[in-house]
Amino acid sequence: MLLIKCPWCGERDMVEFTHGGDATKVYPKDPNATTSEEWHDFIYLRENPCGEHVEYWHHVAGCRQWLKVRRDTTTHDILTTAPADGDLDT
Amino acid sequence: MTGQPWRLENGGHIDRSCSLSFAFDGKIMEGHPGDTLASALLANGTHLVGRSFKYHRPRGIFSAGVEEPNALVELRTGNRQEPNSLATTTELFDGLEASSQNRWPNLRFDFSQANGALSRFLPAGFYYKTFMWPANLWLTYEHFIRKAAGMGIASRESDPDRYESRSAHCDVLVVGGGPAGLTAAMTAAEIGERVIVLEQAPHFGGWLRREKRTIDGSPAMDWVDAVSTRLSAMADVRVLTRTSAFGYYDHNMITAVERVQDHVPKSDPFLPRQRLWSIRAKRVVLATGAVEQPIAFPENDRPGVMLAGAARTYINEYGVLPGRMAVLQTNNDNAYRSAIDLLDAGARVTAVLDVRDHVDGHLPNQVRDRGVPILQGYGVVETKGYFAIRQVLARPLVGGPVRRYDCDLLCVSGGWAPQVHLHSQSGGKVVFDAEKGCFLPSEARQNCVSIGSAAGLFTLKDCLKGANGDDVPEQAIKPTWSLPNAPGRHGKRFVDFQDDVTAEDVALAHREGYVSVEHLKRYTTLGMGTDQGKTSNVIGLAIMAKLKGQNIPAVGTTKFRPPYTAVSMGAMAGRAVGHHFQPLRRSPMDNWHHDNGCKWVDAGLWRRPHFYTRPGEDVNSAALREGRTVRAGVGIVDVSTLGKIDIQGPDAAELLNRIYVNGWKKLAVGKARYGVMLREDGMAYDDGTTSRLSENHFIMTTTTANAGPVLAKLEYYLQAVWPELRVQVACVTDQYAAIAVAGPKSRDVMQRLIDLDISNDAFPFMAAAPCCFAGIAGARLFRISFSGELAYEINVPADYGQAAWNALLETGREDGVGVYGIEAMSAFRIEKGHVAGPEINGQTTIGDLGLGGLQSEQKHNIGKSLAIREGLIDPARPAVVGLVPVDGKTWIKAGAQLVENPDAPPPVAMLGHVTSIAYSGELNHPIALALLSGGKERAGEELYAAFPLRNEAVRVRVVSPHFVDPDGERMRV
Amino acid sequence: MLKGGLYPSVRFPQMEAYELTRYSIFSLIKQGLIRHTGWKRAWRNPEPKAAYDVIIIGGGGHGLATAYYLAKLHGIHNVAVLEKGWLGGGNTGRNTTIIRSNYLLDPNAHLYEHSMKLWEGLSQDLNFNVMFSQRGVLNLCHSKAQTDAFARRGNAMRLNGIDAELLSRDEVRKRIPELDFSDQVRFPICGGLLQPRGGTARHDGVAWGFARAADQRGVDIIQNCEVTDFIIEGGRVTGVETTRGKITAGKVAMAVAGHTGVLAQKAGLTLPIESHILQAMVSEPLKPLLDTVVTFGAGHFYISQSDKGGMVFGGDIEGYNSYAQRGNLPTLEHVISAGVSMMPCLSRVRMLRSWGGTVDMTMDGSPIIGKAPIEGLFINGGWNYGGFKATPGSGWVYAHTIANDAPHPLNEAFTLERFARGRLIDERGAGANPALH
Amino acid sequence: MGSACVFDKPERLSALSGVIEPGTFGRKIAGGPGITLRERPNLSIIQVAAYADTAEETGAVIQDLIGVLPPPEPNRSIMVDSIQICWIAPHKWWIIETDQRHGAEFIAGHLGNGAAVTSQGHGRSCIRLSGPSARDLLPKGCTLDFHPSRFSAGHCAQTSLGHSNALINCIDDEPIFDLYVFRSYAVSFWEWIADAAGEFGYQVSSSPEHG
Repeated sequence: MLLIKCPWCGERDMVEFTHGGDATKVYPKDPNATTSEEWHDFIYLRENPCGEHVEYWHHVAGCRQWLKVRRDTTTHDILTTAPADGDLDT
Repeated sequence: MTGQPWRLENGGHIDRSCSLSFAFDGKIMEGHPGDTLASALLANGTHLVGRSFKYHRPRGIFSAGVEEPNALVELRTGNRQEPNSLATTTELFDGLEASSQNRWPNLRFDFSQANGALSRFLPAGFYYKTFMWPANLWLTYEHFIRKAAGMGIASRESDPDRYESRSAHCDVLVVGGGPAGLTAAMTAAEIGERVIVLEQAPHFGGWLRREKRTIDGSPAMDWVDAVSTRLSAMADVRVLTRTSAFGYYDHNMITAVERVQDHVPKSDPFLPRQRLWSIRAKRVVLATGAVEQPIAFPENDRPGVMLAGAARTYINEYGVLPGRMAVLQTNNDNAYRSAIDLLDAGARVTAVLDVRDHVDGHLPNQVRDRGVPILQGYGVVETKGYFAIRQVLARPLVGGPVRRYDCDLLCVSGGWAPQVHLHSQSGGKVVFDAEKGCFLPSEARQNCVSIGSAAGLFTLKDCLKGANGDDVPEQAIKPTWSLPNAPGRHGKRFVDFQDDVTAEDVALAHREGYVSVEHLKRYTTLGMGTDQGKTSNVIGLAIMAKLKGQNIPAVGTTKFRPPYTAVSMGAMAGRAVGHHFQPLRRSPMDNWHHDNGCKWVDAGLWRRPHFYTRPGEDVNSAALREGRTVRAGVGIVDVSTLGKIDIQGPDAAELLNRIYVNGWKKLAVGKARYGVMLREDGMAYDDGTTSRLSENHFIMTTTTANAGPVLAKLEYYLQAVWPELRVQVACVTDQYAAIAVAGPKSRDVMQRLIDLDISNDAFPFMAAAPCCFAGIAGARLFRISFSGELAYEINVPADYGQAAWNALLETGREDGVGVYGIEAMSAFRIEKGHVAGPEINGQTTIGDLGLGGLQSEQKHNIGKSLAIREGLIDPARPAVVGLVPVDGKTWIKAGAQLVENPDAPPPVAMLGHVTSIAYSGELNHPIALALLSGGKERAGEELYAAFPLRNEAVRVRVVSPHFVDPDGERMRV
Repeated sequence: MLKGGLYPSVRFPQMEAYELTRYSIFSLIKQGLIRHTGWKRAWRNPEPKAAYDVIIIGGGGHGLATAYYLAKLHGIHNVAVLEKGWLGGGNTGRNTTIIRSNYLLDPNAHLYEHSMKLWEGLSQDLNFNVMFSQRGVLNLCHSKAQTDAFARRGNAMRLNGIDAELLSRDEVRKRIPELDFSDQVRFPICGGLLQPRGGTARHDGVAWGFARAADQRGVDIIQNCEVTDFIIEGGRVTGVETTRGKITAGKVAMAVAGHTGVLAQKAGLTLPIESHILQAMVSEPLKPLLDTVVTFGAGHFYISQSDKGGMVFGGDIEGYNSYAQRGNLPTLEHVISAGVSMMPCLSRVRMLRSWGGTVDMTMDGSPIIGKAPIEGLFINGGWNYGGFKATPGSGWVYAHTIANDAPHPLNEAFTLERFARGRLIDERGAGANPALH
Repeated sequence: MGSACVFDKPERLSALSGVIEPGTFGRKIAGGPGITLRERPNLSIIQVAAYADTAEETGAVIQDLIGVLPPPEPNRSIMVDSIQICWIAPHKWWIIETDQRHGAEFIAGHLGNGAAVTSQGHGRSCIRLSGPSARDLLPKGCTLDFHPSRFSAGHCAQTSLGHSNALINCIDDEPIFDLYVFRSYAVSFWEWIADAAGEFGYQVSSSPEHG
């Protein structure tokens, strides 16, 4: 059972969270200047890595904050977490 | 009463002063507290307890623990009947009822034993090769195969017992209460760590309970009692017996089942039968012990063949003599302890057969000194007896004359297999140790360590700290998995007793190319039984390795998966069953609805009034009556379940602009507006009215179903995508009770209750304002209409919901106010052509829904760009239309498919489907909404609403979806 | 819509002469008399050749079926199936063995119904008993809205020539009285949608049966041979690098559902697929308790009883990307509480084993079968929950696509391009969110 | 019109009124029930949501109005006479009053655009849990660690409790926990906690007019 470190609440059990999908997919900053290929890529295409995956989780039963998580999809190890608009490497 | 002829005068951890009566296959017997069902049966001289899965061969008690392959019984009766229960771990209680399984009519005479005779035609995987002709008979063949297969019979009634789960946290979790586990637990506890110790047996001690061993010169159990008593008394230590750790999940989460009341005759209604523990540990210590392995020799499955360690367990733990004349087959010194204990208990040991050519260990010599012949380099080649073993035939492994030994017990030991299951489940590796002839845990993936015999360390010295055991030196084991038949003989050498997998089956798998471990397992069913191959997997693997001419590691081992021992589904479900499967959400007026004859309908987790019954009414007539009350005067409906999201901040309008397809910047304070939002992929997602309460304050409504998801989405965009927007969102669904008041007289009624001028000029259609309603401060009034009539929606703080509801009924009485449920409400919206869940189904665009005009061209919003893909703007897409029956009276069914010719041969082209239906009180005939390819273009066309599931096809005419008051004049008066 | 009748006729010509023993009750008895010493390998264990006409990556049901139909129906025998581990070791050997064609949308309905027709003669066609057991698949519904949605699907099935019956609460009760019809239930059963021809099959047997039959038609089945890279020359795939050396081929076809994304990356393709964990469980073997395959409509739970007697059940994916082939407890707890709520007598039944499989989840919940954007490369993946039941049908249309360099009408909707064009096949209307399909 | 507000004071009904009956239930335990439950009805819960750059001033304003600084660190709560202030999210708090002493409008009035203020008092039900077995009851529906060293007076946490989202505020090491759940879940939650408490024996004490 995953233990996810919420940047605010600390380590909490996965039952308090929902998975929010691939966090490398960032909503276009300028939607009007975004091509249909870019939209397609954003909505549909996934690197789907076998290894480190950067993803969103929502602490929905807790402080209701969205977070970014780097997790290994082969071991389920959680390497780092950060606020949704934060940086995983700091 | 039999008087337990095989019970020893003394010894064992049982209470001879008290007798418990139990029944096996209807026969009443007696045992003592401390017995298991198996030990009590043996005390009464019963070895024969079951039949094997495939050949229905008579089988006896083989082990004394969770590894038992044979002694499976149906425990208890009626709604508490539990098939496949292990006699070897079932604690005896007074009145226990058990019966043997997989036999008919009875254990001694079983028709299916004929399978035994046919066994040569039923090798591994025989069913893949036959039962194919004629094809249409397979279900018939299968019917008999199924009857023959399976083991016990499950109850078909609801389980009367309760279960629960709970979580726990600790610094150190110790799995196993044997010498190693107790020592580790005490070491951690002494430095003040939070410790949890799990022991699957009813008592601590592990194998020390089953041996005559001493620690520091006194009986080992004295040490066990001292340590466990001390542990139990420590503040931050939790000791749990009868608790089996079965799963090792991510991030050091161990799951275990505590059998709280399985051992009591009469259960306490306030206690669960079993409790599921989810334990999050900083460190895990696996002291799970080892399971003795047999050796596969010819006809090794007779009742009376028993693991050597089990034999001495019955003597030392239960005070039962498993046999009076014993033979021992071994490949190691440790098993000689059984010979010694048998001799001490007064049994004869007619011979020890040792596969090793030179036996000169400390323990063997003790046996030798007591006059027991030790035959070196010998192995069993045959056994005699049917319901019980009578004789053992042995010969030198290198060949030579056969010797015969009469016996009623054949003890077998092939060494010990450390229980590495949890270690492996955690992601840890296991390695094969050629000297010890077993798999050992190697590097761990998670923060856990294996100790004691679980790590292949079998002496007391390896387990204890600050205490000394009576270890004696032991001669090396000679790993041995199977023994050959005598020349020309073909005795079955069982590897997996329960599933009747023999060494010959493994050879067949090899011959046919099913050589990878997984293929071997799946083709022969090796290790697939309830014992999960605890005494058979390694042997099967070894035999395959030999056939392939490889060593065991090269063949590999199968992954260990949870659970280590089988877990009742009740324990996994805990409290979340039946009525409590999911929580039930109730509106603030729930009690009133309940007391006033409402019939409920589920809406997600909510329950909502479907309609209010009167004598002789069904849903349709009730809904019609409720609707007419509204059309004629005024009615009220509880709409509290709709999602309400409070949106505040300087950028609130900007957020709405990005979420909804339509524009919000220009919405005036005190006004409401209908909005539709898209999914990221451009499909319609949710709709509702959102009102501007002040410059920076909006209240958004969502559908009941999407209240949660929409809030989560807003939080996502505000936190992850647009953190620069200064907006705060909060769920206020539960904060307000919401009541829609509809009908021509609604204004009159409302005006009497409210502190605002709500005349059409002062409070026009789509107005919104805070107010004081029926003396309730902090209320909010909206002039919105789902019904199409003059209507209002009033929100009051939830605790005042009932007061507001009462005030409306009170005040509206003279106007004939009535209540209506969502069936009538749904009829209104269908008459108006308002789309809802059945139309906004995730497969439709706003264009399909006739809402395309809402899309603002001035701005971008979520989903806008992908909504213009070719497939989403295809004119052939189904769009919302209205339908009426051509005959003006036949009901159209929701879920009907629209076709031109229902009688055409399949595949029939489908043009769309009926989404929502109602009987229009206004038009006095049935109406429907549908999604139809081509949509409004087809207005006037006649089609069929085909419902082949009921062999119906209704002729329908396509019309505008706006059946009533298309221009919406009524709601604006 | 398909022209010329809905389904290609599915007929089974007499088997060609076998070099190996044909499986039958007679060969079984004959072998019994000589203690089964005469059985030959079910399939050869050849060394990989340097070149093949077609290389199929993935020795699961789909890959093996594709090879079989290539050889049998398209005369392409110079085929290799490359399996990195053991045959059927992926989702073929990990699923809950349910077979049905009860789909709403035409493309799905047609593909799965074609598969169903192939299942109906598969044991005889392969001369290997895959134990396809048509004991019916029943979807329970628990509300008016759900009943309407099921009716919509059932009517569509019937109009597509697929069997379906809408059962009332009482009809469901008559069939399976063990379900919870008490007033202690949170979501009462309103009725159900039954596909009588649905059922289960022996999952391992399917892989072995196709392997044996393909092998007999000259296909090389090569286990323990992992593809490490694609050889792409001039924008065309000409072969693969493997752990057992380089192998060239005219055409290369992927059939590695669960790992399609990872493999496609080696060819430089990014797909609309995420890999997720789907758990399944089996109980101890019981005497016959449940005859039908049943799915719960108010939670994630489906169950059937195997021929061995085990209650086989599963639920929803874990909801987070994973290749670990290992799930976690919350899903298990939800699945089982749904199960016990649906059928209370299961409470005392014990779960014997649980395991996880890695499934391809696509962004619309439907598979991808067809030509990849690279010449000579073909893709078959993204099977979501639907892989096992599709096995013969998938192999059949995939073989056709590979042999003709063009999709069959049955799979032409299942392209990669459908996402960009907005021609989605979204059975549940869940959108681009694998966790909701 | 205008007359509307001279209605007699409307009755405020909690979600649990009529559901909770005082008395002693469950297993008979020597030394009395291990669990005590009572509802705290009629609360006023004022949710104050500031922005990162207004968190400090917002805290200061609240301190002026209420006399205590809302806890800046996550999952902490503070009590000043009958008022509880709980951290519920970054720069977001709940001010929980048993009377309408301050009220949402009053606080909103002082905070202006620096923070959003939302009333939640009617949207939540509060159950006060106490008794020697309280720390053994909560783990039956929650994955948090309730060991005194990890969760004591002044700790609060939002989590999943008995299939409902809940805010748990520990207000005394005795221990006493206040459990806040969504109003619409309150009856289901009560059924759950009463059932789970049976093992320890529990007593339900009648609710005061105000929490």
